[in-house]
Amino acid sequence: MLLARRLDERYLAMQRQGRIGTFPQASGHEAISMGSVMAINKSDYHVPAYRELVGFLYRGWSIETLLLYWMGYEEGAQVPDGINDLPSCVPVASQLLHATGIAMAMKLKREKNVVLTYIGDGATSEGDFHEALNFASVFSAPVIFICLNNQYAISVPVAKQMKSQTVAQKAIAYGIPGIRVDGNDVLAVYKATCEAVERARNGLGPSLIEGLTYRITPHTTADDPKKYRSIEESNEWLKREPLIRLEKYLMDKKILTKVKKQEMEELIEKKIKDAIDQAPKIIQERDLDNPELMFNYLYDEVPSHLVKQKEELLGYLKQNNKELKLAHNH
Amino acid sequence: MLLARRLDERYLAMQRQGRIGTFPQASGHEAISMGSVMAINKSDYHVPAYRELVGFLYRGWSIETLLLYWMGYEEGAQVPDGINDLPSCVPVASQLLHATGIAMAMKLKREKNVVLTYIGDGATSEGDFHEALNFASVFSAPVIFICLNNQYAISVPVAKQMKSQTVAQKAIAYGIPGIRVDGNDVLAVYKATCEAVERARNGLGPSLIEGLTYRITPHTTADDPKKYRSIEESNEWLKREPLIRLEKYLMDKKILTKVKKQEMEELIEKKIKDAIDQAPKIIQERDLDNPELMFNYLYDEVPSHLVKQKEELLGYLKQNNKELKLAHNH
Amino acid sequence: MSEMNMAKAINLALHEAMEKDETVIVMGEDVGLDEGVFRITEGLYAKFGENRVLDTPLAESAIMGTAIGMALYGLKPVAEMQFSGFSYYAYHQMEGHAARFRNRTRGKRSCPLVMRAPYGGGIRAIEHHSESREAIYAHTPGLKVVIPSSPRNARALLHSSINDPDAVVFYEPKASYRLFKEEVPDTMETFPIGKAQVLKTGSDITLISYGASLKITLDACEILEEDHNIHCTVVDLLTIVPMDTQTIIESVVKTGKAVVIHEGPRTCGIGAEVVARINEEALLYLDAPVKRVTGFDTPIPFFSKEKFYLPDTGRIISAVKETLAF
Amino acid sequence: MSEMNMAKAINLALHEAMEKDETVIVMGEDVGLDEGVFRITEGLYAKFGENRVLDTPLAESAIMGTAIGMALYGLKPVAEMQFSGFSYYAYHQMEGHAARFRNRTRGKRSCPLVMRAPYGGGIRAIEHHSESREAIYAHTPGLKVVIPSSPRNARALLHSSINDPDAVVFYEPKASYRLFKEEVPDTMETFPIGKAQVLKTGSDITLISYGASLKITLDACEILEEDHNIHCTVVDLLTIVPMDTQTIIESVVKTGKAVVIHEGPRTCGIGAEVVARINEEALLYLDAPVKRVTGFDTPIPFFSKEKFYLPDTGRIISAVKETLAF
Ligand SMILES: Cc1ncc(C[n+]2csc(CCOP(=O)(O)OP(=O)(O)O)c2C)c(N)n1
Ligand SMILES: Cc1ncc(C[n+]2csc(CCOP(=O)(O)OP(=O)(O)O)c2C)c(N)n1
Ligand SMILES: [Mg+2]
Ligand SMILES: [Mg+2]
Repeated sequence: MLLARRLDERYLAMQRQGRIGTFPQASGHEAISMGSVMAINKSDYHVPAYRELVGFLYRGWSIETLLLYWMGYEEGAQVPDGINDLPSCVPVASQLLHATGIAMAMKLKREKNVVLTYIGDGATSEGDFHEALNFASVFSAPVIFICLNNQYAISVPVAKQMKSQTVAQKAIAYGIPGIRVDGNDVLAVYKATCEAVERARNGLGPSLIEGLTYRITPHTTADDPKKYRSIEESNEWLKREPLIRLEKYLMDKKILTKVKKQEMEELIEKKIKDAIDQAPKIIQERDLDNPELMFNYLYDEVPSHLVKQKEELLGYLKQNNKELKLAHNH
Repeated sequence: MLLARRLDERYLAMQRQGRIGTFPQASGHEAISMGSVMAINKSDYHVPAYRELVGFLYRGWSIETLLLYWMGYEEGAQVPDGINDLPSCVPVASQLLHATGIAMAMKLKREKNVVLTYIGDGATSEGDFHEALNFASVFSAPVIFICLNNQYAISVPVAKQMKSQTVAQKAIAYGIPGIRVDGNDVLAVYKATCEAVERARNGLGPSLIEGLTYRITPHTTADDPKKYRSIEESNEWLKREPLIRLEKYLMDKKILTKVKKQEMEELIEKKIKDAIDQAPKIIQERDLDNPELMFNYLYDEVPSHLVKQKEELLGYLKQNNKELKLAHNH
Repeated sequence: MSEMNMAKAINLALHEAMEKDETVIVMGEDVGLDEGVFRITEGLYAKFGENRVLDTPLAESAIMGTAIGMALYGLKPVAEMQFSGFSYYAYHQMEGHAARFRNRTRGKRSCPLVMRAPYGGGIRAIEHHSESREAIYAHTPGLKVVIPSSPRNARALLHSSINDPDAVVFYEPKASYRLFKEEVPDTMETFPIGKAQVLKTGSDITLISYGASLKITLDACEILEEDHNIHCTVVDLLTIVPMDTQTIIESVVKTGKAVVIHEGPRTCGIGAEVVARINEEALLYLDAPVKRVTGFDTPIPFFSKEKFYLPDTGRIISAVKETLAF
Repeated sequence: MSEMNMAKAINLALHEAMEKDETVIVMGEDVGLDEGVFRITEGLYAKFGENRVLDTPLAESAIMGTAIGMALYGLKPVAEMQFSGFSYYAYHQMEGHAARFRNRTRGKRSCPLVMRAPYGGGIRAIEHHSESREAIYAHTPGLKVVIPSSPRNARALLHSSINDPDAVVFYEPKASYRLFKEEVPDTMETFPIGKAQVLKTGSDITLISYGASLKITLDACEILEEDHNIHCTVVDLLTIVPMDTQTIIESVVKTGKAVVIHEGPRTCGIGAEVVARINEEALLYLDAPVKRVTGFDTPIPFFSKEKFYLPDTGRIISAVKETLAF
């Protein structure tokens, strides 16, 4: 969680320097992500939305790979071998259907695995949310829907997003369990998810878990929350943010000490720094700037029209070597 | 209701003779349609799905116009002047959003009107159902959603369509009232709708009403229900169908007599016969077979490319007068 | 060899594919107990049971979205859209995911699935049941689009589509389901995706078509030969994406004239693409503009007037004669 | 007259339209308090309030579906899709209803609405935020498709689109929002929908483009003139449907050569349609094949490589030179 937080902070600095693109900040959401992802096994499936930085790290994605994503390389979505994940999903709520389909497939294959998937509060308004929960319930698919209710969809507060008091109660529409937990309490999330995972593994079907939290940052680096919410509100929630809380708990329990924390911070600092140094090297070594890559992975085999278009582009780039600068700077 | 029943029966005969196309039978659904549509005024809006034959007749559509629809003419969807209706909607659930939009517009215009709209049990699975109920609730739109739960979506029974015990409980997901009524009891439907209309008119927002009934006929004239449900089940429900029930009630109360019913039947018979005789004449008089019509109404003004395409077709038809037969019979 | 219609041939392919490969799953609205509104899935539910033949709730986006999930997890879903006119409810899933997963993950995830959909007019159906908008899928990079025209190629191409490692949109010309029969070999066969077929060779003009229009094109070709002594080459595209440009060009180079025929709207339709490719690769061989005999740029009308909308032999003959007289 | 960029010009048009006509309603995700993720709706919420500037829940089908309802009931909704890449969630509403109500009801109901959507690449955005799929809407009979290229025409065409009695898809080249400024007249003006503009006249070749590619086309044109003494006519389509074929043909007849330039994928794209129309009406005037400088038939890549995908001056110049050398 601390790694994720520090990485998120570093992303921000890099974005400001123009080294990565606009990205959705994950800070403040660590407890939901962590508490839930800890409840599944390696052989289970993890289908994130786009704020599950903690989840990615926990599941074993390298920081280098994650960096590539925000640097604008498909290779950042190239799921590492052996990891049962999908990459970030941008069109909101659409991933819930993939998660449900994977869970249906697990059931059809008579496996005991489950799927964990994520959605924001705003995205619950999409038809795909409804269709996914309905399919999952009808087919008793082993999938757990985690709603990261951070109270805003960009600028739109939950009260303008839905008339229901909670997201959890939407589960009633599908005859499945729905529960709201404190999304800043990693242990509460963990407990709720474990129960849902248990249910799913035992063939009792899907569950919906709403983790109530707050987006303590802007939506993305392109967003200005001052336009639509008060500093007071944000400050109030900042006090309850999950890292402070967990730290306090762990220190109280003497599991964590100041020294240990300092060590962790240093380790993390180094890890992030190494990865950031590493990323450009990977790009070079693996020749990731090669425009050919655009054509090579769309289909299993490159079809004739794409072969032609690739040749057209490569031919042009070769012939116009001198003009290349111009071409790239428009 | 009786008119609708007889007309539906006549449709069937005509379909068998090839005089109209495949159509969804309305028989058995009269109580829901009638009980609800009676609860709104002329200035309110009526947004049907495709089984609201009663509703169309009640709202003042002529039988001739309705016939044109099933005979394959857009003029059958040409809403008569002065009637605040939309025509039948084929892509399921999509109409709920139009109804919600109309209701939102009424509210924005500070009118006191309401919208009544219909949906089947199967269509509740579509994302548009969810999005419509959510929008309606968030904007407190004066719209009443009537779910005609006839227990089947073509061959799929409600139990395979949803895990929730009722459609009505789906209202909880939107923080709005949801109620299930006996959909074969026209008075029960009327009462429930009146209450919902009252709420909507007073600015209290949308409601969802589930009318439980049974599709006593095939889905459409192309369907064979023997493949997916038992005769016993159908027979059981046939006994509860709304017309017998209403007739019994009215006879008991001495509002209806055998003689009066006979008179009604004769009147209806004549009315339907006249309309059927009239329809082909309307087609001829209004020149509804003219292929030009295909191009004239797509946009307010016919754009140049359609002018060209129209000329292309008309020119071809003229030049090839002799070949026309061939052309039309492929 | 046995004779059968296209509905039967597609049904046969599904039976064969499900027998051969137990990861093949059939899903959609009413495909199970009811055996499909066109009876294309006849016998499957009885034979393979509800675990492999899924009657789904009524939700197209969910059908394709969960099919994507299943494909990602190693199954081979063959998902039916009851009518192509309702497939748009699922378009964002097809465009955003089925078409992209392989590229997005640089080959680590893929969506080998088939979206089957009856398309086209000519059966006196109500609104939205007669669409022919394959161009939307053709304009969606990452999908393959296959459209058979006969029982034999329908069965063979469905096998190829199911075997294909990528997402295939398989449009079935519903008007042809029971229109005619054809000999179909006893043993399973596949036809290569991306390969057109030259069905007739004539030196006067090249007719390029596919799907339901192909039969009408062949009928027109026969009339042209018998009544007008005009000899046509007929190219059946079979695959729309990737399109077999080479076969088209080779023929046009020989005949110097061409007409392209399809049901869908004209603007940005498949015909436009065919013309653009002929322009790019065989312009100097052209003696006359390539005419497009297509649906018009209106929705297909309610059925009383669909005969005017759909290409017919008369319009094809007329276009051929005009092209030759140019 | 005052100078402004396209973002400001579109914002101005919205202010003007809402002031002039109180049935005009602006709606979409984050268009209210937040003033839009691109700040296009700046000041509207403050001025016109929440009854005319609707922050909607996050659901594209509902946004367009309720906009259709509002339009049916006499309002003029201007609905924003936050990015065109998410507009597909609403495609079935646009195709099935916005495009059809007038025809379906033989003129008794209609959908005068505008679907605004920022489209196109070049802003280093993440996946799905850089799409250019206007051809999908162009292939949807019943819609009009308008794509401005400059501040002045953006404002004028948005007014025309809002005044239009039919459903208009208004695609805004987001890379151009703040790219350059232009003089915009003080009084409201409209440009006719369906009319292209000839921006430059040169006798060597006709360049046909629109949207974000138009500026790049003009840049290429300048380089061609200065460095290569090649003189181009530049046609800005402005409206994609209905397309101003006449202006295209008149120019091609004069120059005998043409290149068409756009960002979207090539197959069944707008370029294909332009080529097909040139083929139909000006084949004999053509000295060389009409080249298509377009996006490739892949999704636009993640942003590190979008520069290779988007047409640039180099590719245009190269295509022009090849065409002239043909
Ligand atoms: C289908 C779709 N529409 C619009 C967007 C643009 N968008 C990205 S994030 C977002 C808000 C999402 O809010 P929420 O679901 O609450 O998730 P959060 O970002 O708060 O975690 C929007 C509108 C999108 N990504 N996908
Ligand atoms: C979006 C869409 N998908 C599929 C269909 C085909 N279809 C027509 S009616 C129907 C079943 C509808 O069932 P239900 O909603 O229960 O209504 P009912 O016909 O029973 O009144 C289906 C699948 C359609 N019209 N629209
Ligand atoms: Mg949120
Ligand atoms: Mg039903």
